[in-house]
Amino acid sequence: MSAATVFGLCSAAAAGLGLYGLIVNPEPLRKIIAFNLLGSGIFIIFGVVARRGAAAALGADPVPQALVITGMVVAFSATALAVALVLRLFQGAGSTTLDADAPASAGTDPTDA
Amino acid sequence: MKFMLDIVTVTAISAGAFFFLAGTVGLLRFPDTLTRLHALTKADNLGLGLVVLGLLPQAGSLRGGFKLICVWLLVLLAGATVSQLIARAALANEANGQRGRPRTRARQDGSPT
Amino acid sequence: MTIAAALETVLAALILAIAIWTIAARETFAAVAGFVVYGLLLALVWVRLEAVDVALTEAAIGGGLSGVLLLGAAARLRATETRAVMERPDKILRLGAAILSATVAAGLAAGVLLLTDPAPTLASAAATNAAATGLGNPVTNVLMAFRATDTLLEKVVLLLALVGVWSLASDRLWGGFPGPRHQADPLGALAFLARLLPPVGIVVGIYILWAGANHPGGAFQAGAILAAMWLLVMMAGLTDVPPVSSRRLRLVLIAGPGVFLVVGLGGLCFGTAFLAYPVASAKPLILGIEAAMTLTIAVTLGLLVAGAPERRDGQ
Amino acid sequence: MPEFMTAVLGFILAMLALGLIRVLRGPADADRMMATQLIGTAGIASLLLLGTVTGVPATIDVALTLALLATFASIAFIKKGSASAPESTEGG
Repeated sequence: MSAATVFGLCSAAAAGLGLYGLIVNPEPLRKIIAFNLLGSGIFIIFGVVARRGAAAALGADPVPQALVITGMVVAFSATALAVALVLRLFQGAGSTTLDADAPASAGTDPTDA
Repeated sequence: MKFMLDIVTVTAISAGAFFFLAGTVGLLRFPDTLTRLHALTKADNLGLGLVVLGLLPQAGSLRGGFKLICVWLLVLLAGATVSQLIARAALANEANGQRGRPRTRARQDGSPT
Repeated sequence: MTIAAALETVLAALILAIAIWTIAARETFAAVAGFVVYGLLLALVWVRLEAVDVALTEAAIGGGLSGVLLLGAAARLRATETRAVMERPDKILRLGAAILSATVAAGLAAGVLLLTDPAPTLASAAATNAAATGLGNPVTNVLMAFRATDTLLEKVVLLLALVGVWSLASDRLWGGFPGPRHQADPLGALAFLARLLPPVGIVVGIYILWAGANHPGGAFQAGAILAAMWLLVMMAGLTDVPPVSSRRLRLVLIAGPGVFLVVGLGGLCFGTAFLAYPVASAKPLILGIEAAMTLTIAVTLGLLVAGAPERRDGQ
Repeated sequence: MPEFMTAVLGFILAMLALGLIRVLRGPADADRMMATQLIGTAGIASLLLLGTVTGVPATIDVALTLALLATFASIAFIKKGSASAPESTEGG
């Protein structure tokens, strides 16, 4: 079993774990981390494809690599936006709970005052 | 000559590996946070230094060797500074008893492993 | 089983263990710590997969910036953890999620196993056309020339994300300073590091950018390093974040995509197509775009981590 | 020589795995950050070895980047205490 295959299987499992955490974890921040886990698993699978596409004295196919780099940039910006949203929710509602009928504690948003 | 260099490499890298072992054992076995810091600040940085020393003969180019040394210096600088900051944070937390939970609770605090 | 194969198995097992921990950990902070280590190990995997460019990106993002972002958020949200534990979904949902995730993972694994090896590749095409740009790094070629539109739009996405983060500020604070003001301790160890490290970091960042032409590296990796250095100086309290209303700041933010667009339109007017570089001046053009891009990326990433405006004044 | 280096690489990875136990068990956050820091050093060492084994000189640049940025998580961890204090008054 080649190196690419080992890492490919590992990343498939990581992606599955990420999906599970994304669904099950109640805390938004944990969901964000799980989402990153899921994404990184998919990225590694891209890397496996790139590695198997090695040709013309290149260690790996550059096109998937470029796609992964672009993907990482977008994933990071999405993460930053999500984190900012969660923090704002915390400011406004005093909690980060996502279920609608949960009693929200007193808001700490300066704009309310 | 080549042989001598290889001897240097093998000895230095083995010594480096030993210090990594020492650092990890310290991190695991030392009783409390501040003593564990010794493992972080001393053993590991020395281990990395020895590994770098061992890799220098194999570096090939002068630039490669220079970069190797830069890596070590950066880790030394960062490791020393950060460990001191971590020590301060640990002390502060012990003081107002936030996260510095007594050692006896370490196991409940534990992990799926 | 060769020693190298054993090594890869160990690495894969490690990554799986950390992934499980990141999901299963009780405290968010512990999960974030695990995630930082996860990013570090991924860099090793990328090197093993001969994708050093990606490894650089992973080291800069996964190892550095994501950690700062998530740790800061975890620290602020610590108060809400106890409440959230009570909202843990019931058994049925957990079981369903487990089944779904297992199916997805199995599908991906099957994809990995069944994929033709060697896979269909564009490597040879990229290699044969490398002469058109004069750059030796195939990944940079793909990013900046062959699929330049993707890269341009990716930078726009970065900007859009930043606009989204800014727009979360309450009306009263609009145009204010992002994030909390960090108190400076001029004699502290952190201030010492923040004075010593950035010069080195700037040199390394420029080196990574320059090396990106012919060796692994490039604008984004360099920008991420510069952003980290800027954040270090800000976290040490030696300088403050500029207010988001600052015009100079906004000019820097659009500099990279702006240059990119101008070059692209130039290709449309004088060349054959949008973003078609004249072969003679392809390399200087690309390097120019990358230089402008690095600056923009550094500032954008720094501000993305800094977060939404939270203060009206500099205090 | 490559065999030797790969063996040492595996050994250091094993040490890294043991260091993980400290990340998992804590107990204090400071211990976790510390372990992350130590794992960072081990990771840099294994990167350097890996680069020499696989003969990819550019790996040193990855190690250089890591050496620059490995500390940032810890620094954010340290700042959180002091930075979170004024937030409550500023409204976060």
